[in-house]
Amino acid sequence: MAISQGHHAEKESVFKSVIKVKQKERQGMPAFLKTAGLALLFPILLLALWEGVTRFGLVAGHLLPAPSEIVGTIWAMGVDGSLWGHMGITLYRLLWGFFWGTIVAVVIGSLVAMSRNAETMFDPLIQAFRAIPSLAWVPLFILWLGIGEPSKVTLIALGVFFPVYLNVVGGIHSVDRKLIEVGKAYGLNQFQLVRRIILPASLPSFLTGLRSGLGLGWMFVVAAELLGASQGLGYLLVLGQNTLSPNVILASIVLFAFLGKVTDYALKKLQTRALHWQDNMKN
Amino acid sequence: MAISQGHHAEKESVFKSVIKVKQKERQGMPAFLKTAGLALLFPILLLALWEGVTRFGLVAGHLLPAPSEIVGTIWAMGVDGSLWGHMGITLYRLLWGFFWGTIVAVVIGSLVAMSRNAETMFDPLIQAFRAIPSLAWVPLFILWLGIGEPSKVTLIALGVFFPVYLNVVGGIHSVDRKLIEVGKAYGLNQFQLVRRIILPASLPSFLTGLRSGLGLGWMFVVAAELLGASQGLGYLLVLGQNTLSPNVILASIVLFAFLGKVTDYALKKLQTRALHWQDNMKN
Amino acid sequence: SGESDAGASSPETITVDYAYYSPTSLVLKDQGFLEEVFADENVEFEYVLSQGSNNALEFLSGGSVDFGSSAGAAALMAKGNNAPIKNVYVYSQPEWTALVTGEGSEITSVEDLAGKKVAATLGTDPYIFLVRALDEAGMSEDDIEIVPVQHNDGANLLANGEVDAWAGLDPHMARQELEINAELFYRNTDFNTYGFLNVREEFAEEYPEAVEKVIEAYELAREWAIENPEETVEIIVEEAGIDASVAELQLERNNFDNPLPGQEHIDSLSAAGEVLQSSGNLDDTLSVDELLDDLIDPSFAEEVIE
Amino acid sequence: MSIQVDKVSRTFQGTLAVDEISFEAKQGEIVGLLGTSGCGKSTILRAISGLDTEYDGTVCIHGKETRGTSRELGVIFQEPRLMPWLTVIDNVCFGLTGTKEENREKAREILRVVGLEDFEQHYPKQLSGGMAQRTAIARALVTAPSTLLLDEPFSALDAFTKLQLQDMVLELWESYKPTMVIVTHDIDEALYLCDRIVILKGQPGELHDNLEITQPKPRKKSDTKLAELKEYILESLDISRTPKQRKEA
Amino acid sequence: MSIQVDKVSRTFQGTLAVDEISFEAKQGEIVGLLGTSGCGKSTILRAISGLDTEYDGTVCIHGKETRGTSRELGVIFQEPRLMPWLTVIDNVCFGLTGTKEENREKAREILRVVGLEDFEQHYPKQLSGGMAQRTAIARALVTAPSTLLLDEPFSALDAFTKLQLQDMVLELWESYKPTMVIVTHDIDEALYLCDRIVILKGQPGELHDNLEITQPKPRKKSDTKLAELKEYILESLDISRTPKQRKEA
Ligand SMILES: Nc1ncnc2c1ncn2[C@@H]1O[C@H](COP(=O)(O)OP(=O)(O)OP(=O)(O)O)[C@@H](O)[C@H]1O
Ligand SMILES: Nc1ncnc2c1ncn2[C@@H]1O[C@H](COP(=O)(O)OP(=O)(O)OP(=O)(O)O)[C@@H](O)[C@H]1O
Ligand SMILES: [Mg+2]
Ligand SMILES: [Mg+2]
Repeated sequence: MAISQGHHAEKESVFKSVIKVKQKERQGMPAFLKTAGLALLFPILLLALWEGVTRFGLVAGHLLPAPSEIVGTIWAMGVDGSLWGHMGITLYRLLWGFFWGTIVAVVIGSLVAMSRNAETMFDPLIQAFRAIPSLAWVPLFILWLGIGEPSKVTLIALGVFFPVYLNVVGGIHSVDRKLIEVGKAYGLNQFQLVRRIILPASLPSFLTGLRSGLGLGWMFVVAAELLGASQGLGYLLVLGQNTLSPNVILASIVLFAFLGKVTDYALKKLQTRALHWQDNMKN
Repeated sequence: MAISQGHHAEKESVFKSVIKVKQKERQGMPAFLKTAGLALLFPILLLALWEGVTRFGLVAGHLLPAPSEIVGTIWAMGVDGSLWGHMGITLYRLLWGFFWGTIVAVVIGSLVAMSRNAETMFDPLIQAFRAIPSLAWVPLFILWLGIGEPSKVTLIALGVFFPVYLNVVGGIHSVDRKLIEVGKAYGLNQFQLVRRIILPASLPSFLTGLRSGLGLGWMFVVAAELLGASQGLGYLLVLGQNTLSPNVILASIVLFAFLGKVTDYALKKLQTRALHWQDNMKN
Repeated sequence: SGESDAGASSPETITVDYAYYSPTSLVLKDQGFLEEVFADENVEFEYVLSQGSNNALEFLSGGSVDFGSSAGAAALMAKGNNAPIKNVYVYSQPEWTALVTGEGSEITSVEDLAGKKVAATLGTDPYIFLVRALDEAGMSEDDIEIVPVQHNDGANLLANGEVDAWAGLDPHMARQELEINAELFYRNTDFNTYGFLNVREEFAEEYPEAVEKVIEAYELAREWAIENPEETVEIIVEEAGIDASVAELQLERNNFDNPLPGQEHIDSLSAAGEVLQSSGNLDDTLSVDELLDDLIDPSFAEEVIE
Repeated sequence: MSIQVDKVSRTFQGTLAVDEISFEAKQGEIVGLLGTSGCGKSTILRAISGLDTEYDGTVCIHGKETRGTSRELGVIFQEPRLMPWLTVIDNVCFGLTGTKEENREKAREILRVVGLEDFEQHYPKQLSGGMAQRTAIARALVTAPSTLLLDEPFSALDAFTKLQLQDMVLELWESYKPTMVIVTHDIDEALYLCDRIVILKGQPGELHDNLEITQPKPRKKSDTKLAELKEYILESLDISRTPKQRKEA
Repeated sequence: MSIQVDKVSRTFQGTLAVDEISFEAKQGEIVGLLGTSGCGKSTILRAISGLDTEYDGTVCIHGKETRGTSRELGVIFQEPRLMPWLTVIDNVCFGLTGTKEENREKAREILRVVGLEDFEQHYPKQLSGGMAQRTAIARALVTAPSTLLLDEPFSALDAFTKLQLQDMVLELWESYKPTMVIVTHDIDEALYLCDRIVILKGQPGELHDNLEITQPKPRKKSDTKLAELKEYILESLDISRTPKQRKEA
């Protein structure tokens, strides 16, 4: 006994739909170009403006060097090889910090979101710590963990922790009870519930948290690299400030923006991938 | 013509349910005490440990002053009145920055989430700026906006902007298409759709974003108060670092934590209030 | 001096800092004098960068470094907060701070500052310098408007005219001199506190001979720097990534003559201490003289420098 | 307003879901859409409502080709789709534009009709399935739209409530004669309410039949003519299956 | 496994929703729960399933009082409740514990039975209402639980699909005689499937009747005894309304 519907799709209509798909593909090229154009519009305008005001001396070069000069500085660092060292070590610290921060946030966040007792125990303290600025942690970290790599990674992880934690808790709290009940009806235990229903269902919020966390991780890099670093983008920034070289400051800002964008782009791709099942306006 | 169900609730069963409600209320008191106990457990343990290690000289006082000493420092500031100045001005800057950052984030976030063109135009740039550390903005703000209050408020607003923006966009993207269609079926225009469906439906994510943003706002306070402030918690922190007084550093950290907690608590109350309609595990 | 049986007198690793504001430390690191002095001992060295005096002192307090370079006044403040450090050597007498205005400013003397906006970084040497200069001119902080910012931001504020004057610090100051023709309208070498090499008290007690040897290496570096100014500039340029002209100017204002902590340092610092106390940066219930007594310990250097 | 559906097809990711469906609902007519699950009834309704614009073919409303939503149309979706953050009464008021007091008055009246007068302050999560669906019905009807699209409005309701709401719809229809398209699984319901029954079948769905029912309303359930029609419809739906499948079933 | 529901009441925020309901489902029996919308059918099912534990009274499964869920129970909810991030086949596999290949095999088989073999890679958002409900049915049945609780499983389905799935449920029942409780709005359905019909009425819902049906299965729809019963049930539901309301209706 089986129910099934006849497949009466006539040749004609199948044909039609094939044609339509082709048409869409053909339209694709200009659409792609248009997207790229739009995406580049603002950055290019901004750059042009910037180069303009510095070229024509509207802003003194020692305050705001022209983009070309900054590119030159970065280029020089690339040529003498120091660029890769700075970028590599910062990226390494960031990714480790991100990794650990995320793991701890997911564990504690799930616990807090799932159990009222855990919430009353941990949440108030975490919320209080959340407002402490990255710079304020520096002396405490020097005191507790010294100035080695672990200390730097931990500080970055701390930064990543907060937004991820917040979004994990918020996400889990807004998971539809109806879906959780399905899991319970199948006799899943607490852990399975988290893994099979709550995490996937709170994935949108979690991924937003990851992106937020990554951003905060980047912010904490500077503080982390005050813990006795002699390489890295944060070091570069502070160095630029200490030696008053706007070139170096802006080069480090540009590199921060660049790496930040690249890492965020990866997460954004992941987000689109992981959420293709969402029934929202875009999918 | 009306459909209605008979109300056969017998006296007895109404009576029963009244009794039950009473019982629940009676159980309330110890439950409340238990909650408070749990909530205070960790902070008190932490404080005791801290006071202990410093009292018994396990950690030298110049590294980590005892809590009692820090309370003393704060008390002294309270007595000479400077405490209120520091807290007041910082809170004022933070709230204004929070206000503006949120408004701008909601406007741009809604725009970006609702229109693909806006997304390709603005999003990449915003994502790139997101990784730039607060300290790096300081020289740029000095250049552009000088060192007045507007400049400080703007810097804090910038910090608040990013998480709120991210959560607004993420929240809107995960609004159920089904609900949006209801609005469309009623002929709502884009603006009405946002106001009447998209914003309430993405409220959970938005509120998480607000809390994240508030946290980042606190982080940006230090950077903002590097812009020529002579009062405020961030000023206090930097002063403590420059004059190497752990007392002042820790007092400022404690004040950050305290004010951060208070402001976050307000938002959390708002969150619970505003989301009571959610069909989740807690409600 | 310096001789001892290998192993017993030195720890396995010694962590020293280096800082762009201490040319000697850069030379020391670059030329490997420490390795040279400790050649017959099995000691490893770690070099940690200090971004500023407070950074160095934090590292010292936390035990992250054994030797740290800081301004004398900063060391005094740290001592006032019970930091367990000793000053054992003076790496230079730098004239790293002065009062600066923009090109063509009508401010030519400290008196002209009355009612003007002056950028300074609270608690640091330039700030102390400013307060002492005001004091000397019979004025006080209340007569001007201090804009508390970080050193680099102060330089920028001066450059774009947001403040009228700035208590400057090298190399920012040298750079502003060269780039915007900033004028150093008030200079006073005596109001600069010295470049102090500090050691952790614990380390000094445990390994007094190692302290002497480090000082020995610092002496080698100091002499080398005096003899090879061009190479020293090169080292600064390479390490700190600043322009050669800036580095030259900075080095010019460093006096490497008297490495032995002594009375002139105590005098300078007790004057600075008073200013710090009256401005609330240092607890005024403490006795500056006692602090200095605790802080400055020339005995090690005396052993080495004869 | 009249509705003309002309050769409407819809393709989802390269798969045809609905294949050139055409039919017409005249001004004031009640049209029933019948068909097996997944044959494209909701898809067609979405095309008419203008919520979906990616179909091929044309939909004319009041003789004018339209692609896009309009306030004139009231839609009841297959699921209740209540706003979870609004109470029952606020959900019902959702589409109303008058003053708050007026809206509430209207909403209260219709809530009484659907038997939810005691639940106006409840949130959707506190409603039973049928109560939620009744709220959705009330929300669509309270604006008295000139065209109504109903996607299985009564399938979540028990026999009694269903009968009563059917009567309510008929009463409403008599009061101002809106044009209606009702998707339903219930052949009796279609026969009771509709002036015309459009039968879809297959996957992709194709137009199978278009029957006019001329019996005057209100009709009796025991009407023999209707019983015959029911027999016919049941059979015609069954015919759409291949012999092999029929044997299996 | 047998199910005993004993004096179950449920209060939501001080309002009684279900009032002291008692009935029993013997091992292998199919019990139908009938009642008007909002009278507490789903509430009772949630109590039996253990998803709700805040009721008063007791529920005994296999003679043992239980409060809490168990793997033995299969539940079909009133809404499909599919995991939106899983494809149809993964949704069906959700409750299976075997190896991936085995699970897929079983799932494919049951998807063929509910007529969704061509849609196994679709996501819930790509399904029609009836298809989603069929997926949910497949998900509950694939684990062959010894007790099945079905909350209006077929209400979103067209007449044909419904008949076929009813037959499928009967076949399943014959194969290993699970105990079932079916909430339904469709009196015919209840008469066709059930050994016992429990009728609730009112708000708060009270037990109104408990009928045993002894006719052997499979039953004919045209059975006169059943037609009589239907008449009786319709009437008994109607009796619960006050005379005034009846006039209004
Ligand atoms: N968003 C979508 N993406 C892909 N396929 C879809 C989508 N929406 C509908 N379909 C397909 O279109 C077909 C018709 O769906 P539709 O919802 O119109 O059915 P229906 O006739 O309303 O069925 P039911 O009676 O079960 O509600 C189905 O095969 C379904 O898989
Ligand atoms: N979470 C809840 N909070 C408050 N009231 C509730 C809740 N769940 C159910 N109720 C109330 O309980 C009563 C019975 O609901 P239930 O869902 O059991 O009805 P039902 O018989 O399944 O109706 P339907 O046939 O419409 O699905 C209703 O009046 C409903 O308002
Ligand atoms: Mg449908
Ligand atoms: Mg129900």
